[in-house]
Amino acid sequence: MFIIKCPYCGERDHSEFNYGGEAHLVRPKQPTELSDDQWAEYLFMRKNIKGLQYERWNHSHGCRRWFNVSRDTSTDKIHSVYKIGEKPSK
Amino acid sequence: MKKKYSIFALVKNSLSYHENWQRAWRDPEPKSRYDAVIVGGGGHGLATAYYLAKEHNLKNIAVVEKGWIGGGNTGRNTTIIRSNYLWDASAGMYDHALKIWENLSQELNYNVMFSQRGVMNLAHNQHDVRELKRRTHANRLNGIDCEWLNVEQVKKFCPIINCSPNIRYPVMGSTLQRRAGTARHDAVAWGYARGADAMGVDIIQNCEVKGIKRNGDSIEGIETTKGFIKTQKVGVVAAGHSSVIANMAGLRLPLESKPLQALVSEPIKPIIDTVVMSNAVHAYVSQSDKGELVIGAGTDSYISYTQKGTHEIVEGTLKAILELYPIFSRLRMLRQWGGVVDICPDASPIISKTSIKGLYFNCGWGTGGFKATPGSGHLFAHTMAKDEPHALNEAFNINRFISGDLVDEHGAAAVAH
Amino acid sequence: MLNFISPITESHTYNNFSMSEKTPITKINLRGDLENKDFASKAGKILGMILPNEACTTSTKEKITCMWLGPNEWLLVSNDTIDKKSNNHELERLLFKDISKTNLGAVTNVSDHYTIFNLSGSNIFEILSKGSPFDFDSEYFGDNKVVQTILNHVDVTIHRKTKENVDLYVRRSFSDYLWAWIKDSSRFI
Amino acid sequence: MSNEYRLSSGGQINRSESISFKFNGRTFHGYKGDTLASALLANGIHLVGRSFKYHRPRGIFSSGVEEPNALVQIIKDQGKTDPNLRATQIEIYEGLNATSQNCWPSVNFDLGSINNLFSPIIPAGFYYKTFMWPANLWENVYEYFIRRAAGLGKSPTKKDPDNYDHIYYHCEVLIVGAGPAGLVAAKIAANAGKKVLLVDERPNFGGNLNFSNKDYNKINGLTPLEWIKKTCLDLENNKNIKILNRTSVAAYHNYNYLIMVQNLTDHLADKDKNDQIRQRLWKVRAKKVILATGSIERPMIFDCNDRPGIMLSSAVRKYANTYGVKCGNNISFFTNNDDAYETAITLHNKGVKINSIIDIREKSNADLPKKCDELGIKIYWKSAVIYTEGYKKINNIHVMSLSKDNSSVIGNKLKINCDLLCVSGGYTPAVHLFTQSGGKLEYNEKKHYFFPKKNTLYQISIGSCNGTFGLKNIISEAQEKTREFLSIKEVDRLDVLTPKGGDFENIWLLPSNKISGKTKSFVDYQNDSTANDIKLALREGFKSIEHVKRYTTTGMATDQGKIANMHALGIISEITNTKLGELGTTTFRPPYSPITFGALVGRNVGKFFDITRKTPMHDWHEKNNAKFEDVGQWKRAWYYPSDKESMYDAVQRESKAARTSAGILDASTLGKIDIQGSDASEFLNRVYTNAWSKLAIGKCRYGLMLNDDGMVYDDGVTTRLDENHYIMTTTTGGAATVMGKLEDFLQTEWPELKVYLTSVTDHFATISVCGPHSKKILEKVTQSIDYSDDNFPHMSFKHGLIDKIKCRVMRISFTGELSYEINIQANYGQSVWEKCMSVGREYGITPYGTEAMHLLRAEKGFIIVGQETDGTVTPVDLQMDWIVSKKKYDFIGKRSLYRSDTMREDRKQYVGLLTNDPKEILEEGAQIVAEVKSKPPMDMIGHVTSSYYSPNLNKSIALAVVKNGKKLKGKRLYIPMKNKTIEVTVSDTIFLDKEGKRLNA
Repeated sequence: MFIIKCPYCGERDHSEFNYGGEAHLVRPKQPTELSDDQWAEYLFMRKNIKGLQYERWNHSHGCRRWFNVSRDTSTDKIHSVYKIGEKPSK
Repeated sequence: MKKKYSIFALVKNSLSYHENWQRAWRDPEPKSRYDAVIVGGGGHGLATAYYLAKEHNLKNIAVVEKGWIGGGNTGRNTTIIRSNYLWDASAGMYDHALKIWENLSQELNYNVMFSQRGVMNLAHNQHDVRELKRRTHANRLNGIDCEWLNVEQVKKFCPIINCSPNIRYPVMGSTLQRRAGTARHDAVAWGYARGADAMGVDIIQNCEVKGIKRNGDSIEGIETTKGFIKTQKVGVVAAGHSSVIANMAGLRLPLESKPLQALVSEPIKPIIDTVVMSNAVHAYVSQSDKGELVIGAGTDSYISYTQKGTHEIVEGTLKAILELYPIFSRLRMLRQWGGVVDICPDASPIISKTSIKGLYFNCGWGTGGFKATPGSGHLFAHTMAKDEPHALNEAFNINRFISGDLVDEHGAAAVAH
Repeated sequence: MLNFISPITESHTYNNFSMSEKTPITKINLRGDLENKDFASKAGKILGMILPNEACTTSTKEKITCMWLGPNEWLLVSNDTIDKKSNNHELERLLFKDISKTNLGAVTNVSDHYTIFNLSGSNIFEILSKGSPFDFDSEYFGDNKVVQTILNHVDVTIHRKTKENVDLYVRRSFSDYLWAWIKDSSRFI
Repeated sequence: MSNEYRLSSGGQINRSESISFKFNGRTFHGYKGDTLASALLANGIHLVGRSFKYHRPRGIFSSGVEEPNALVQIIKDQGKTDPNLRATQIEIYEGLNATSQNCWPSVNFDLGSINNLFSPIIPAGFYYKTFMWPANLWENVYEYFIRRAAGLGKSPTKKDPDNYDHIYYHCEVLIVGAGPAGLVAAKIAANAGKKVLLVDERPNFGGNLNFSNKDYNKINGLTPLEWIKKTCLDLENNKNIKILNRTSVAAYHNYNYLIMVQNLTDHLADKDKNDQIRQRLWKVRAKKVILATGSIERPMIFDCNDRPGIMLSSAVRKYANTYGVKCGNNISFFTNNDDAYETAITLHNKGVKINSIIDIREKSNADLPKKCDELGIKIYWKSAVIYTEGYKKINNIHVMSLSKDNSSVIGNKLKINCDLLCVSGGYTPAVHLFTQSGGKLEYNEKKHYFFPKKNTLYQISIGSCNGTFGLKNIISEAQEKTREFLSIKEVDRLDVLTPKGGDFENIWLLPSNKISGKTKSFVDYQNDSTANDIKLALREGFKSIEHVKRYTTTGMATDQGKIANMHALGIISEITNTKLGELGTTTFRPPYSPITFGALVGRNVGKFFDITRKTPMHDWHEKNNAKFEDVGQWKRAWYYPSDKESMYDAVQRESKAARTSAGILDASTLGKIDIQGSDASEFLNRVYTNAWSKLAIGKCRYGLMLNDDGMVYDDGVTTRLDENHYIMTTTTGGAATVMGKLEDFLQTEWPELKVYLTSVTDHFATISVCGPHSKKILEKVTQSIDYSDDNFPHMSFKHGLIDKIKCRVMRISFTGELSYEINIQANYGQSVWEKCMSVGREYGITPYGTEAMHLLRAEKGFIIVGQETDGTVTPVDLQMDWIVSKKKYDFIGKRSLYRSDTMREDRKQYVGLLTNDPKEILEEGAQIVAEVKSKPPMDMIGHVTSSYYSPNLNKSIALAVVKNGKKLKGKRLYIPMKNKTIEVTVSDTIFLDKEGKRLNA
């Protein structure tokens, strides 16, 4: 049960949020140009990192905003949160 | 040669106060090279080694295990075994496993306590009924035993289920696979380990893989905490950690590793003689031979390797249990734990070659791998030995994610198995 | 003449806790980008107030209260009830004309999307704490603050007017269930 | 009343309040403040249970949560019996009725004890080695008997009548454990103005200080009890602190999230319980946590160390000081530390005979042993108990001297008669919660215990759970560490008197004069695992401690190894000679002590099991005898049977009426999303498969939404209300996920689009009126709308008024009939519905439910997402190519439609099926084959997705997905059922009104 600091609302209980998977996977602007392999890379293949992962969360039961989180998946410790379009604060 | 286990052996050994039992398996140091190395000493990995040695007479085989054998999901799951899957590919593969289960204790001379007490999947709404009947028909035409029970029959087969029409999600029927059931999880790992060891397989514990050495597109060996091991064939059966190994080889897999939790009650006298699962009312339960109720449900949604899930999952699971079995309310949770399960987008496993020659993956079993252990090992051994899939695991190749030919078993997997 | 039938048909009192529905109330969801000066000034002019720009804050004029729901989202609520017969939402008309029509933002009438429970008594937050992980003691949650959170798995918006007087917003289809749950909770204080 | 073991004075029991209770059918008396254990001991009862495997007689061993033996079943009615409770924790009340478990016919004469005779051939793991032949006997014979022999107490067989509750709580400082350390910390924190929560699992605060010897322990000149009393009083008067007794912390999760259970009524007599909450689950978020969970005394491991009458020394002291009970009249001690001497002195001073103290140490010059010497108590230094006698109660011990290196026993064997043996093997810090929180332990080689080393959270451990022993050390540590942890400047110092202690020496497994194979030295009492079992496991190659634990079941009993684990580890480290520090511990898993399912679930049972969502017209449906269908959390009207009508007849009637006169449906559950913004059209282009830019204002269009994997995800009609304003409808089940998905794309993939989405699902009541008379009805219900076809054609919408109330009317149809959908503010919905009913009466308007709706759309071949589709179906498979824009550059899912598998010609495709016998109704989910084989397996080429008897066509119709279905029209296929095979012919999916004339009828 994490406490997640929504960049808009501040610290809230885990249960107010939804997980959105690996962050910074940009949907190809021209999918039709891609080979089946390349499309599969975007669609299915994941880093599934053990360690520091950049991931998406949605404050779905609060302000409904999506944002990014950097979290160590081997300890669940959250290192930083940052808005969509921003770079993770090191 | 291993001495046979039997009641007579027990009596005989009792005379010498059990001081003359053989080791179940050796504790060797790794050799410098092997014909094949299995990464991961869980049930699937040990079974793979066992069948490689037994059916493909590879003798120079090692199983390397980061911790202790059977210490991952093999020793953490709720031991449900069934084969009532929807799609032909799954049904074929899981029933192949079930058939091996039926004689596994004798095959291994190790009592894995496979108990065919039946598995029920309850329906709670129109959609469930439609989908479960669809599965029942598919199973029947695939030659897999599976019956549809109406509410009266459910009540009769498992009287403690709350079949009142007035609960929030009344039971509307159920499937029943009588050949399905449970087994003793540790025994499966130990039995395969003992069997593999007897055929000369080196089981190397506390040996973590640190890197995978490639020469262009083929495998040269693995770096481990016990040194470099040369080999041309590496079979990775690392469950939740499959992606970690894949990353060492520069591969990406369609996997997410998530926390799955289970719990047991304090032991009580026999109260439930079958396995009951429910999708809409999210939980499943059986009773161990020791008397503990063994309970589980779904995963958390986020990736984590901590082997810890959220309290809310446990609470939600027990909420469902009490909805179906109000008589359990005063029983007490003795122990709860978590594991890390690797889940594919189509809720089906990968038993496959990869783009790297000599590197094979057996992963993506999600929440339901235990039931497949013998079949998974058997098919993976074939795939590694022949460098091509067995007919029964062709559909579970990694390329399906490129072609789109998925084996979508979410219906079967909606609740952790 | 159509009957106006709100989902809650009773009021509830237990010890010194009581709960009743507030209706009919105009509720309008306002969307727009505060960076956009036109939007901000137009909205401000119509509402006669500056839109709250901080999480959990509200601002109130004699006719309406404006609650922060997100960086580009607000809930506007009329302070008094409106006429059931005409069901005229004057504010909606104004805002829609000047903000939605002009593509400055979005204006959506959600008057019946939400049901309002008015809670009063000395132990409101003790009752809410039976089902909400939010820290109602937190320094950020004083009077005239609003928070969106969950209450026994239901999404709610909680407007603390004072420690002993709270408006709780819940989607209409959930209101019957949540009402029963709060009622049951109040027995065990 | 007998109470012959009750001391004449002393204890914290209320001797003026006598309480009667039943144990194994006999009536006893105790006092208010007794536990079941203390009351039984006062009556001379030690034997309370039988062990799990060998059914050996077992007595009360401890005085608290660590008790492995004294498990009892509380008998009430079948709904209220409690198995496996510890007699040491049950506070007695008038009417308490308890029995022993796992024994038959009685605890005194237990047939199961025959297992004890077989014990030589059933060592650890024996069941892995046998019961394999013949295979088919396992579950019916072997397992059957094993299961019945195993298990402890019995489950209730009726519903639990008690209430449980939950509460979230937030605090600055949580203190777990109210022993001396916890009390000191609490006082400091509360005085510093922090919001403090102090919890302890026991009814009284003070921990072990409650029963420590008052002559040797003083704080600021006060006796232990005086100091506890004063401190608790101060705390109660401090408004910053909340204090909970009978509250056990079950689990310590990440981010200082702790789960605890508060027991509120179990200690009360039924008459005092009323309707109160039995247990409350506390979900606590603490900024900082102070663990003061104390320590657990260890036993000694020697041959036959499990007999009734062998107890922990500290427990015996507690029974004497707290309950005024002497556990024996002629007492021996077996110890390796000074603590046992404090017990000896305490009992001696109460006039109980102490016949001997056997101490494995060379000598100790500490205060307490000296005192015992003075008192003339016989001490046997450098000696060990090697055996005990007495089947149901110990009656003597065998003692021999220890060799220099403690590896063997030497000299002559001495027999000492006694009726009680107090054992003390030193103390193990209770680090369970610390490790649960992710903290790492370190092993202290000198003191022989694991203690908290480092942790990642805002948390400290103080007192004996941190490996700090002796009142003086405990209190000064508590003060210093708390002060530092909470960054407080000053704390007033306390002046503590405590006896000077000696070292303690440790032998994990005591030597014996027998060959070890012949000894039964129990490590885990409840699971009957012995030192020999552990040796066997190691001998067989089970190397990891987790393996040994699982193979021998050591530490897996209901006490989760509180007594057993340390010695198991010690024995393993000795045999494998690995340093304990390297060996590590097994994982400490939650909960610390068992908690009821009831408490974990709270009030979320019965009607609160899950949310129930209702439409504005729900009450009307109920009043009109609707049967409801669960669709997600919604209750939807399924069908409206008239009194004797069957479901089938009702649905047939409703479906017929909808096409012949008029039908009315509650469609309020459909998701509705209000879409505004200058890029609204472009947004729709990207999320739907078809094109939207050209849709005229005032028009409606059907849309199909895919996942990016190309599979059908949702569908619905979207209406263009204005240039940049749309209202989208989604499926009932999909509403929330679609909204979420669209917001996701908008915020993360397409932030450049100026679009705002607002859910208005609950704002509108949606009433669909269809059938030949629907237009006439609508004309009377609404004002100011011209319903002429040219003004208001199919797939368009109008604003309207119903009695001054604004509404939107869409002319759209899911039944294929002329059909209108009224959307009006929810609170007017039921009134409008009633108006439609009264206006429609003359036209025979008939309310129809979801089942008839499904039938009607099937007649027209309209799909239902989730019924015709299952996440593996593309629009092309559905033969809906017409809705997939070829021109559009991209939309969600487009690329996936062009993968090798999704482009296959022979995929499963959407078709209609007609049975040769029009009366034959197929079963939904039935599988389809091209050729029937005599027996399975058969190649399945598809399955039936929908099937009904159509009252409007007077024949059965079905929809299906079939491999290569597009090409199979007119072909004959087969449906092999269990006991018959049904012939079907592949047909078009539209069974009725192909031309769509009825839309304008």
